[in-house]
Amino acid sequence: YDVGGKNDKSFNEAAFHGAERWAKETGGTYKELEMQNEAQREQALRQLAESGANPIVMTGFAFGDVLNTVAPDYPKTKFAIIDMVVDQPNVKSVVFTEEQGSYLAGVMAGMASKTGVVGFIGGMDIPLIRRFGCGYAQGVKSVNPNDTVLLNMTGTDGSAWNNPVKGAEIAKSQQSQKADVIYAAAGGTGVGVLQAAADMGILSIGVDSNQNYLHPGQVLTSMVKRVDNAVYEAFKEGADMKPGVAVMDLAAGGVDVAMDENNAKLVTPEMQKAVEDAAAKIKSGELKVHDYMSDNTCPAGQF
Amino acid sequence: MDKLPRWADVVLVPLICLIIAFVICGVLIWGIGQDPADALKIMVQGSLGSTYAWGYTLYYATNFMFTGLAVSIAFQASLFNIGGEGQATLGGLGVALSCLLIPWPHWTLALIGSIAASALFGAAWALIPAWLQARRGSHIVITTMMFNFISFALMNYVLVNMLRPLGSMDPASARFPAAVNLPKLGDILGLVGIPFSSKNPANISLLIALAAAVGVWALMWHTRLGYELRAFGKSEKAAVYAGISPVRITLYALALSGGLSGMMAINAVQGEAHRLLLNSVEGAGFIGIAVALMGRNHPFGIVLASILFGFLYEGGSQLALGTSIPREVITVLQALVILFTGALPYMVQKPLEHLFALRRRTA
Amino acid sequence: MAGTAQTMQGLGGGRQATAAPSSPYAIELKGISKSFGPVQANRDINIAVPRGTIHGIIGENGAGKSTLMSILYGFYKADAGEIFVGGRPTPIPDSQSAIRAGIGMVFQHFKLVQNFTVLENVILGAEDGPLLKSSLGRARRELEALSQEYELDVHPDALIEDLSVGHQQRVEILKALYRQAEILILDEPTGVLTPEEADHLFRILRGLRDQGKTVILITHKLREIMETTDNVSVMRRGTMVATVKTAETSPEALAELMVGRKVLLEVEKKPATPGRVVLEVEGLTVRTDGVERLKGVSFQIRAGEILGIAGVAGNGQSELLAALGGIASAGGRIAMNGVDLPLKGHHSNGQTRRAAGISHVPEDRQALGLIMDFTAWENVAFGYHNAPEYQKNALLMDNAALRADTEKKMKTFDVRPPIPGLAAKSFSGGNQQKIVVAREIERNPDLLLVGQPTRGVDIGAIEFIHKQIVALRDAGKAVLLVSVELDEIMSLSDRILVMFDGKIMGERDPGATDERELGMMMAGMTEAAKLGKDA
Amino acid sequence: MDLVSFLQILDSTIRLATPLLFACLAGLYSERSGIFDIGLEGKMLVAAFAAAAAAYATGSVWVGVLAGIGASMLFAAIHGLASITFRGNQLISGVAINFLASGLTVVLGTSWFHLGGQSPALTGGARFEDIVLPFATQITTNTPPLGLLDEVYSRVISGHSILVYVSFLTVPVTWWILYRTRFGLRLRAVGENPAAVDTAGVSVTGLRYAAVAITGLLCGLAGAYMSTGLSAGFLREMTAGRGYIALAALIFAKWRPWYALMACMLFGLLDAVAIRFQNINLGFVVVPVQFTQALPYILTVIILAGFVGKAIPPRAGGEPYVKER
Ligand SMILES: Nc1ncnc2c1ncn2[C@@H]1O[C@H](COP(=O)(O)OP(=O)(O)OP(=O)(O)O)[C@@H](O)[C@H]1O
Ligand SMILES: Nc1ncnc2c1ncn2[C@@H]1O[C@H](COP(=O)(O)OP(=O)(O)OP(=O)(O)O)[C@@H](O)[C@H]1O
Ligand SMILES: [Mg+2]
Ligand SMILES: [Mg+2]
Repeated sequence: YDVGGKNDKSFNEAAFHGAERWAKETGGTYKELEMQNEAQREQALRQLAESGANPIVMTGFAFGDVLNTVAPDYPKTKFAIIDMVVDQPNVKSVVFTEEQGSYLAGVMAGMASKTGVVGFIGGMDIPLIRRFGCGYAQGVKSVNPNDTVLLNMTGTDGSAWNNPVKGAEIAKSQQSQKADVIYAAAGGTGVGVLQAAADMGILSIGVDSNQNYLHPGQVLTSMVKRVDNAVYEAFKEGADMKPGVAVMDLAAGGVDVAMDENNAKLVTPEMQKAVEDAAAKIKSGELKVHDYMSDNTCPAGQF
Repeated sequence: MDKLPRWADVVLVPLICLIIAFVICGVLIWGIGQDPADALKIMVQGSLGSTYAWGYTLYYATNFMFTGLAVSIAFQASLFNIGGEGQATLGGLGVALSCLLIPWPHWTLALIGSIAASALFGAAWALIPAWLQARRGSHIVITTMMFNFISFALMNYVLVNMLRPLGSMDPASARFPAAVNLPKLGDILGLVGIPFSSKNPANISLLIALAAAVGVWALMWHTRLGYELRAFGKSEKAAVYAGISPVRITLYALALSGGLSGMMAINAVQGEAHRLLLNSVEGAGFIGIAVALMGRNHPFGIVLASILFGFLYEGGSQLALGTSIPREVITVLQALVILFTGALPYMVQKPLEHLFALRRRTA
Repeated sequence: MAGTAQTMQGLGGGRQATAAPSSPYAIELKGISKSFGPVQANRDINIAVPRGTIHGIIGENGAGKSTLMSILYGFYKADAGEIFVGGRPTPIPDSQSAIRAGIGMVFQHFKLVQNFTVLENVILGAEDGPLLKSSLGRARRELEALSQEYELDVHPDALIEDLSVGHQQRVEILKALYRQAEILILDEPTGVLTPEEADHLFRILRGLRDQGKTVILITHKLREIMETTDNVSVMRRGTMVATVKTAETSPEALAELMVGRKVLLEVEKKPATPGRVVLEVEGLTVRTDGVERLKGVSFQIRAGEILGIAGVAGNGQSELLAALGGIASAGGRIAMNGVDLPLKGHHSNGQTRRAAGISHVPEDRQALGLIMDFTAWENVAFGYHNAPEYQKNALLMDNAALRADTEKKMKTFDVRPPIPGLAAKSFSGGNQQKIVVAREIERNPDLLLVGQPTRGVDIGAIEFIHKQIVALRDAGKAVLLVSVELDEIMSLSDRILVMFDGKIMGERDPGATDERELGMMMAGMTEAAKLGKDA
Repeated sequence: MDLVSFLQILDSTIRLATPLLFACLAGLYSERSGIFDIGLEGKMLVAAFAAAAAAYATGSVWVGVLAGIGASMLFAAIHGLASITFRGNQLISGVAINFLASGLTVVLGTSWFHLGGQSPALTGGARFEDIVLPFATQITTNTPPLGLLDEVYSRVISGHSILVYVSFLTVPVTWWILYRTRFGLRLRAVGENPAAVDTAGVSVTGLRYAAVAITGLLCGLAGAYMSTGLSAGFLREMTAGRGYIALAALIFAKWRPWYALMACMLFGLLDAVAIRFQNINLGFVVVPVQFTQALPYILTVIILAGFVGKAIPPRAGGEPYVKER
């Protein structure tokens, strides 16, 4: 897992669920390690490799650099890395198209918004988060090009991901600027955003895992990133894992917007249809959601 | 009121304090349903059980030595520099710029460049608060703290918008050229025939840190500047009487302090990560405060305290890797160690004094 | 209080059986012992203080006087011994018990809260109830009554830090009186007072005694003992050497009892032979916090003379020393050996003054002259740490040379204990002062600035320090002596300038003036003084 | 900027300032008594945790607040023991307290709730509801504009949790205690010159313990407000450095209650402004978000350098009171 801990209610927790599912289904066992600092990443990888674990799955782009140096030392071990491309013969890189999922979330937000103003709250201003925000903004604008998307970040240090109070405050600030749907991609900070949105009676959008259940009837949807599926797949393939890059996009079921009984009342049939249309177009390639990472720009919003 | 023999004061008291801290932590581990003895074994083995493990311990210790010395120098001048975190962050920027912009032909030259760059950047970052304190009367504790926050924002901006290679997801700089990689401690010890694992991040920076400790010691107790720093720290009024300029001393003290903090980056950035990460300091600046206080502001005490904290840090990692004990147990252990050895030694000293007095009387 | 000649040594020990509620003694201490680590400050002390008397206690620095009184006041706990108050055995584990037993104490170092008002300091710990309002009101009235009764005029709303030491001391006395102390202990009360203030104090003390209160007075000044006390106890190295009736002893006898040898109470010096002008001061001004404290002072000092500056504390003498010593920035002009020195900017500092041949024994040795946490040898370098003889090379200092030098200086100046590695704070006040004086005089400066050189110092050490100052003068150096002790000014100086309100009131020849005249000038009454003289 | 935005920022300021204010006043008591306390952060954190845990377990926010206060006071007692009774180094003890809180909250939280150091979300009576003051209009997204006074009253003053009002009330109360009561007089004295208090027959130790206990109480309120008022549950490290900012505010305020209020409001305001105005487009250049995020800190530095003279701490601060060495 990445720094941030296993039970962050989103990213890392999803990975854990994937591993659990595999363990339950196959009766296999796995080892899990949590990072607490940078120098430890390499240590942990080597330790796992030397203990004979195969495959080794890691979540988070921060492992990329380390994996590049470690993987060649253990050619017989298979590695899978999530959220990063590492070009090594024994590494499978799993990347998600967060912009696509966020686009769908944006479509829903655009339609749900009555004020024409929606919000986005990111944890820290890093490329990954911009990708989320940019996809979201494109989705919103696809519904109504004149809508305003408020893009905010929580902070610049480690507390950015663990600052629910500030998250709530930003949500209130966005609400006061007339936003009535707020998308939070900010780890633990998002918990505060969703809570504040629910308290203020406006809608919010969760991220990574399905967070709809946190405030039933008040979370419009969650942009789920099926890290659990990726981990599950990687474990299932086991030592036979195919190296290379696996793009977990909308078509591959890697990203999606969560629909369940908790948000059923919020999702109108038109909304449902618009999402399905957009998804279909994206899958078919007809609609191309711009990826912020490709050129560090965003056509729909400004960071 | 009989004084303890020196050995008891220096060795026995801290040892008992350490044991108390470990015992309490053991109770906590037991309380959450885990086996404390097992945990201790894993910790010790994982951090001291092999040269590989020692490598990690020493790597962390190196960071703490730099930041601990930094805090202590300012402390001697009675300035509380809690900006080590920010100064080390800027030091990292210095190292990265030096390693990325200058095509160093050999690591030795790159090392000299990095030392200069990291010290310069760290010192510059500390000098602004120092100047503000000396000239404008701003409180150094507040300004250095604010400069920590500012440095994080600055680093965030620089990495995301400037140093990050295009298309990279990671808010980090590009990798440094291989030529600037510092030799590992294992390689150096190998040259003199001592077998030491080099599959760990311990590198030549450790020697620089030790040299810095000796340097600080010589500076504080054998040079005029050190004398003036200490005099100023004890009494500003008296320092003025002796013709020591408060402004000058404040600037010197913080420049030295910031420079040392910045030099931490040689170890973490050039020695280990080989690129500049968003959070390359990882709280070492704050741990430096604990290390300096525990080392009683003496360089040699600081070296020992750094190794202790390196052990706790690495042992803690191992605990988290090897058991289902949450890694934060180590934070608790660190807290207890700081508390008992740093703030409560008197609690142990008192009964010991009685004990020794009793023994002397019966003898 | 007339009585037969009687040495009361060992008095307490011999009369243990007589302890009764109707005891004639306000205080009896029996077998008091106290050590601080290895230092035995008090060793089996017995003393009895008759009710309604002023009882003096004298002794060399570090003899254990302050410790004994602190025990009596519950500030320290004795290792052994008993305390009787009014004949009743009274354990005094803390100051609260002492206050309850009717004991009040004015410490050598005042225990006042600097940024509180007089009133707040007085009521602290003796408030009427949980709210301050009524306490403050009552205290104000009582304070006014007390002030009237004892002429302790102190403004109740003044901040302590704005008061002169003399006034601060009155606040301490008021504190004790407000608590209705029957027994008042004063530890070296006159060390920081002007003669007038001291006289005033003694008038107060006598008034207290006449009302039946008991006063215990610690001082180094034999004249005060002789003039004020009824009985006197002498301490030496932690033990009680003797207790005698004041009327039946002499200063010489007391000095000998204290020190264990004969002491010269008069300064022996040859007439001065002034040479060339060493220091020239013209129109010197100093402002602090926007107030002009030194208002254009001009004078000259020649080689081979001691120029004494007399004045009540707080009339610009401190600022004069600070300006000359490079501590405070100033206006005007000073020239040393004919060369102008900067008075402001960063070239005006202690280092450049020392380089110009000016040494400075500051008034406050603990706050300025020494770093209390430094060792003696580190303090011997203080201010001279850049001197070439203390350097090993361009980079490093020569600590070994410094230690050797310190050892030598400690020997010549009889600093006790002669341990260079001991922290300055572990020396008694007198020995601390010797370290400072040794450091400054041994530089053999062209000009020595000395402020209050013997404040709080015992007679043995005073004798020694005075000798050193005179020796420096005889070696052809100039000395500027600032002191609030008129005795000291009169006996040491070759010329006397009197300062009042930041200005020089006039110059006098010590041989042709007297304390009365100087005292009037110090109070700002030049014309009166001149008239008096003319008439 | 329109009026409503401005009021919104003030509203936000009040919420953001409240935990700072509690913590700052907490520090004021301790430091006024001569005990430096850089462990405010840790006490807030442990209080936030205990409050959330207890509120969750009992469903009552008041039990939560009491638990938060209890936990914080326990930590304060450790600090008192170390720095008063055992004459330890106050800075070290404070650092230790911060570490201890940071570790213990997660260890216990993980072990109790199995949510990775997070507490379950609090609902209903387990968290503080905002109080709408009498005559205030409940503001919703489409409330029509009101008169200016109404706006200020309804938008800024009304609609906070009870603890907000408590914190603001604590300011005059603290002032009154400090300057109008016997306890306050002694407290101020013991931080300036403990020997004066001791020789006046008052227990230095007792006074300092009392002060440290009050610090615990107020830090407890600060933490409880964060986890049960501002958010609905505990999250690891959720205090996010506010204890240190409170300390900065205390120094800024020169250890005085009304100034503390102003300092905390200023920090809150800077924070609220930074939240509201990210990505300012100046036309020719877009101010990077990192700059706006650092702006509160930069402004603090500038204000300190420009407008506030030297802050002199209580004179006896940081030193244990020792009579005999
Ligand atoms: N707080 C203390 N800690 C350790 N030693 C002390 C302390 N106070 C006094 N002493 C020691 O006790 C001895 C007696 O000191 P004390 O202050 O009683 O002397 P004194 O007679 O009052 O001297 P002086 O005339 O200078 O006031 C000294 O040798 C001193 O070193
Ligand atoms: N903190 C201390 N630690 C150790 N010894 C001390 C300490 N303070 C005082 N002393 C010892 O106590 C003795 C008396 O100290 P103190 O300052 O009370 O002297 P004093 O009797 O007042 O003398 P003086 O008249 O010179 O001021 C000294 O000899 C000194 O060595
Ligand atoms: Mg004394
Ligand atoms: Mg003395």
